[in-house]
Amino acid sequence: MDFTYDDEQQALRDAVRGLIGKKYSDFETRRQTVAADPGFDETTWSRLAELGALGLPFSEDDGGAGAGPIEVAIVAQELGRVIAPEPYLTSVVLAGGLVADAGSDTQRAEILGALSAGESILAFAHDEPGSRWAPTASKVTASGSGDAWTLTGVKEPVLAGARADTLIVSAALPEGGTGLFVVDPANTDRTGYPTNDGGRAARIGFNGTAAVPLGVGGDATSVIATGLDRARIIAANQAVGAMEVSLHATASYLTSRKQFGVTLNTFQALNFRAADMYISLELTRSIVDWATMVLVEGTSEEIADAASRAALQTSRASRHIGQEAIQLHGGIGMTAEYSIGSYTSHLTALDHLFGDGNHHLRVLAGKVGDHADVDPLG
Amino acid sequence: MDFTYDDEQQALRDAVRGLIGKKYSDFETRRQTVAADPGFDETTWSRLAELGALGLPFSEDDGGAGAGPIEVAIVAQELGRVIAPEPYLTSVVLAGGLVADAGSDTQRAEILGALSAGESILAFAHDEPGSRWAPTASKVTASGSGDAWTLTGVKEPVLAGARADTLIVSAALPEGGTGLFVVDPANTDRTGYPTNDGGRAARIGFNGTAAVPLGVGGDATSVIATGLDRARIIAANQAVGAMEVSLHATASYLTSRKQFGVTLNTFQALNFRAADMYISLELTRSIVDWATMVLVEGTSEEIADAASRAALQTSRASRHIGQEAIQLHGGIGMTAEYSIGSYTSHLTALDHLFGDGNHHLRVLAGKVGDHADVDPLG
Amino acid sequence: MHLKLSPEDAAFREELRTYFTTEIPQEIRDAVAQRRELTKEQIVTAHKILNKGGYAVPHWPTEWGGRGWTDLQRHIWHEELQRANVPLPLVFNSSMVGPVIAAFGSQEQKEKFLPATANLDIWWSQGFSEPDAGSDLASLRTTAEYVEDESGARFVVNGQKTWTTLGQYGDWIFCLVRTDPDVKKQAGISFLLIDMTTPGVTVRPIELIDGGHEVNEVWFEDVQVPAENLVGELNRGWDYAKFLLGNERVGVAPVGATKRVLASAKEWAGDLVAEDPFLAARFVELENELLALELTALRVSANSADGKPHPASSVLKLKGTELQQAVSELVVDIAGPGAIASGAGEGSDLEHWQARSTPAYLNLRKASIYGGSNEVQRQIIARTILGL
Amino acid sequence: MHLKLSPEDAAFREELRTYFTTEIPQEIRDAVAQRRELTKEQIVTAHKILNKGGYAVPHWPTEWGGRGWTDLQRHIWHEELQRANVPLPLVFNSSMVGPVIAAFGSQEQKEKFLPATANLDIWWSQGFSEPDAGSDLASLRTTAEYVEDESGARFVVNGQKTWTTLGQYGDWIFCLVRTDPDVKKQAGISFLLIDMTTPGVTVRPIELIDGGHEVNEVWFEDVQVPAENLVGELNRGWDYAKFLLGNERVGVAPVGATKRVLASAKEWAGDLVAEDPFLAARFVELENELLALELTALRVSANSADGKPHPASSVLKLKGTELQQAVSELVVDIAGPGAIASGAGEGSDLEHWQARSTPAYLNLRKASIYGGSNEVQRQIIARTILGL
Repeated sequence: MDFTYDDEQQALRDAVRGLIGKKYSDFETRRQTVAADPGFDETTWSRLAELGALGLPFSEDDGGAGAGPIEVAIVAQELGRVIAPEPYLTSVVLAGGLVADAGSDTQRAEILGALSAGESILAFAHDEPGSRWAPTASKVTASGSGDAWTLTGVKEPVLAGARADTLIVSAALPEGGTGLFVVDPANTDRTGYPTNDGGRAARIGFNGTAAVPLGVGGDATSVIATGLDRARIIAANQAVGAMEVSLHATASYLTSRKQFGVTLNTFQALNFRAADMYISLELTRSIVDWATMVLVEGTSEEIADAASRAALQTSRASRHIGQEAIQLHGGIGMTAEYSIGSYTSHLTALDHLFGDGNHHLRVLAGKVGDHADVDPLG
Repeated sequence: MDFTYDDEQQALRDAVRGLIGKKYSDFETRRQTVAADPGFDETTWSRLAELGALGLPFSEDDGGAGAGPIEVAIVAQELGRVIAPEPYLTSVVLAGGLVADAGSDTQRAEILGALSAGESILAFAHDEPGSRWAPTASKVTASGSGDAWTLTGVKEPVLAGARADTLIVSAALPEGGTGLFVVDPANTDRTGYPTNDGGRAARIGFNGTAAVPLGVGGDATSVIATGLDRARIIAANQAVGAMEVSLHATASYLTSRKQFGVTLNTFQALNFRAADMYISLELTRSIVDWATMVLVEGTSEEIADAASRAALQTSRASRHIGQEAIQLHGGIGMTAEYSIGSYTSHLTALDHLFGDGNHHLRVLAGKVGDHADVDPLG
Repeated sequence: MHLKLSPEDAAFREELRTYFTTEIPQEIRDAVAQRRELTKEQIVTAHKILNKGGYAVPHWPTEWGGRGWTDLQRHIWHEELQRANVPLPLVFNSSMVGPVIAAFGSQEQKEKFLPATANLDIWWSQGFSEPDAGSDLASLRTTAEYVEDESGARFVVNGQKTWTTLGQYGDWIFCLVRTDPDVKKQAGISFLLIDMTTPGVTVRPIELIDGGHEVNEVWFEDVQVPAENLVGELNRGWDYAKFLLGNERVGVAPVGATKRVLASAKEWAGDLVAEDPFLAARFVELENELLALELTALRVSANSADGKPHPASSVLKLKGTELQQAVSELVVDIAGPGAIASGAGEGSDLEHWQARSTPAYLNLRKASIYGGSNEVQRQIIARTILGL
Repeated sequence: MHLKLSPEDAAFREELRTYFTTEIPQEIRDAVAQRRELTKEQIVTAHKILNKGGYAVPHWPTEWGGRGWTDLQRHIWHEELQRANVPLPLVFNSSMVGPVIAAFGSQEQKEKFLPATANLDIWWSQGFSEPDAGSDLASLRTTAEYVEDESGARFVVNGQKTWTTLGQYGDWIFCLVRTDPDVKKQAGISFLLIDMTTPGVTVRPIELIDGGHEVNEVWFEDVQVPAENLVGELNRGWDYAKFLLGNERVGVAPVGATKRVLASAKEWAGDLVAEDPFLAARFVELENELLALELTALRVSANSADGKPHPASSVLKLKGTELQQAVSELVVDIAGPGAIASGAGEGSDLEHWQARSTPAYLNLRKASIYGGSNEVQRQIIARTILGL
């Protein structure tokens, strides 16, 4: 068992930090970027493609770089550190991951090739009004056969849905189960809007919209489940990056901000709370690193378990750290001009994308009687 | 709605404090008292009788003082303040309460008369190995009819069971339901032992032991349930007394104990934690006072609800305050010679006598959907 | 000790309930229930209706519109307002500057300002905090220099205030200003009333993390303020501020409003409450803590006979804001995936409360910072009550 | 980054697992599993068996019985001991005085003490804390006066130590003593080895709140200690103590033992886990936090190449003791009404673990106080790691 990055991984981290960290080193740049559609910087997206970051998880045959979850996690952590608004998690990790897992040779080459090259934004239209992070669809239904299908119903919220060039859509199949389809968004009714953290989401209406099955078609519930688990683990990595910077910004503020004639770190109660934030962060980093390794080597069942465990811990920690970061900053932490509140906002969004702590607590409670203990060393 | 004591109630409080508070003003007295059987001071018990405190909840016809829950709660708070080991809660409130509610005229006059006069210790043998605070019995069974019954099985732990002169025993009835019986403990197999907080409990074996039904006999489950609810609310009052003194002892220690050349109240983090203890205490006092008033005026359903609410809050607060009191004292808080750890020990016992916080959380969660909100003003 | 309301208090409550639910326009109460941002007009309308009924400033001296209620009645009034989704009377007018003028102002100031303040004909803003004076309010730097010449006696004000809530609507602003720089910092502060239309006053909105603009910076550049706008004595402003902040904390626990949101949350959650025991448990815990808090508010108000804030009012502020925040967090979780959709508009298939859930949660992070942070409250409890 | 143990480490673990479960007597391991108090004989027996296998002091210099393991191997060793319910090697010997003598002692001291210390032929006690020197250890007052006369060079020790765990079994005690009262308090402290049979040494047990007597006061009245029992240099004792405390904190998180108790608790709870979702949730939360803690211990041990304690070891100590306490609290709740029956003896119908639950819970309140209180750990994190 080894938690250290090898040289190539370190080089990747440095390269991504050089690009993204530099781009958003001034928080005002991020603020201006999210203020205007599409909510991220297309140039930066292209540079990420040039760096090979967009194709990391995909095989070289599909136009990717043939790396794996560790490398993807590195990118996610770096994005989290500057809360970069580029839709990496949704487009590359979630939607791209589904195509990699279930797409036909042609679909993979076409869709993932364009995605890796930065030429196409992909989105996964899955959440439905009233749904709660299940791997199934019910309000969007599919009808048809062979390669000729149509979809009807509403997906909302769909991250990056308004900007997406291609949609992967989940839909209830006539015979039961949930299928995955490739849809040209031009044929849908799309309304985009900002999310709380400056991202973008959309309502997408399907009204007999033409759709092509992803891969061989049929029930893809387990593919979606694993795709969501993967996204959970990578989202947790992104949260770790954001929490790390939140903590350091808070510690730095405590040593510089004066009240009552002294810097805030004169007040032991505040220092102790910062120490508790550090504890939350370290524990989370450990479990998220571990879950990322499980993503490399584990079965889908092990991945599901690790995803829930990482998500539970990350949910608890991101609330703790996000709330305390604002509180310890005081009034300035409430303002949009200053960065810290936006970190909390982003952590709140990440927490609710694929199931919050309570959701994963339920999942884990359902099977807690099945084992005597949890042993990460097997 | 009024939270203040009237003059008579204040006088009662002063009188009990004068007796019990004085008796145990030196913690060493309490320590020596609980070290030897029967684990409390018989003389103090007699004085409580002389004061009228033992007969407070019972009607004057039954030899009592005809007062009510407010007065009983006042006594319990005072006992809690010095963690007095006298078996008031178990003998007067719990066992006596059942006799008052369900006993025949003769039984009430005899049993409650002797109890009020301090001549007889009463115990309620109800818990069974494996039981969890239900108002029913299963491992002790009753057989017989009319006034001629026998009991078989084991009750454990029975508070004050080894010292008791008369037992009230719950037992599963042949036709279903749980009955209450009066038993002479001489006919049982009793083994007494100390509880963690210096109290006394016993294993009591019944082996075809003669028993007389309490009152008209038959299923007494609802009588037991209300009896337990009453005991919960009074136990919470006792806990409030203990928590109040724990907090003040802790605050006082912080202002006197020196470390690093200064008193501990120089350390803001410790002061803030004491402030959080105060918040817990104040919130608990409010809900416990309220529950005590519900005990006076409410239906059995309202009493059950108030008992669970008071018990839930008290459980949370007594853990918080009990744990922090030791932690803020440091090493000395771990020693039996110093009082604070015994307060925590007693709070832990009170928390587990009639259902801990988790138990009451379950009860309340089962009916949370039945109301829009909780309105104490009706 | 007894549980029930007296018949008089029960009748009093009924009277309030009827007035609030029949006199205040439904659309305003709906907006509150749906956690929408209120317009200035809605706030003013509700306030004026309350004032008409004698419900805007009942705690003022009777001479100026007060009602001489008992503490319990004031508690009932405060809870019933929230229960009926009525916007509270504008706090800057009714709980802050009004009581200060009534207690310390000159007869001229009282006559000029109090009726207009009670009726929200003047919208007051608060000018206390400064960028470098947060919890340490007394270190404020905005100066008011006394000048007396041919144009009359006046103060010339220079400096910057911040966190001025709803300052964009303000007609007048009451400020703490430094009038003597040479003494201990609390000793050189005065309490000044400033017409916000005076040249040199600039209001700049601050965007908050929920996207709203409810707070502002207010700049003063050589602003000329007539000397008669000084409240009370020169350099005694700190005392008046403490009086005001004490008033502010009374009834500061937003129990009623939080209960109302929690009850709404239960509706929004629907079947989930029965399906998800952990969600049910969160409702139980929050309801129980709110019950304990409400009872504490009742117990405390019943005991503060001398009009001074009971020391336990810090408990109300601290726990009240914590619960307000916890309920807002619960709503985000109930909103599920829809919690991120803060920008969803009319065409959205998500519920409005889902879209509002995260902005409301983020906005309420302020509750434990403003108005005496929870750290300040802990300090008060530790020092004043526990002697630490 | 990779997940699995290497084949070598897996084999290493298997070897330990076999040794621990076959060589250590079952009755000793049962006593640990049932949370019974161990006798002195049981502790000594287990320690000697471990030492025979090379498992008592693997972290010492190889010259004195160390094994030159990697950090990961040491972690595995520590976890497997706890997993197999083996009493850990006596900490005073293996983690405290042994490493200090090995690092700073004279050759004579090494030869005289190290083999006997490794084999628990000498039972060491710790003499650091004093009644007025708790978290502020350096304010200790026990004095050692240097005397040289016809009977030889020696120290005369006077004073009192406290919280001496298992001091009733001690043969020797290692003490921090003040040898120079005139300098800054850390600077005048020396590290002295004292034979507890020397006249003037008195051990008095302290009763704890669980009714046990595991800690003691130790009194020194004109105790004559040969000068050769000074470790290292005069007045450098504070440095050695810091070295020792650093050692103590490594692997201080009792993850394995806590996991074992949690697994037992699940057995004890039986059907309740399935019936009570809130109980299930507590198991989930504790298992998850223990997992995070164990992974942190692995991650940290893998990164501390220079042998110094990783700054994150404060996280291990703090969170480790919190979880240990939380698990003990869970067991009390599972015990239900039986939790009060601490005095129940052989004839009781309650389970032994029920009777032990509350004493164990109360006893473990010490975990966050002793060995550097959790407040001290927070201070270390804030200062050393966060620069506050």
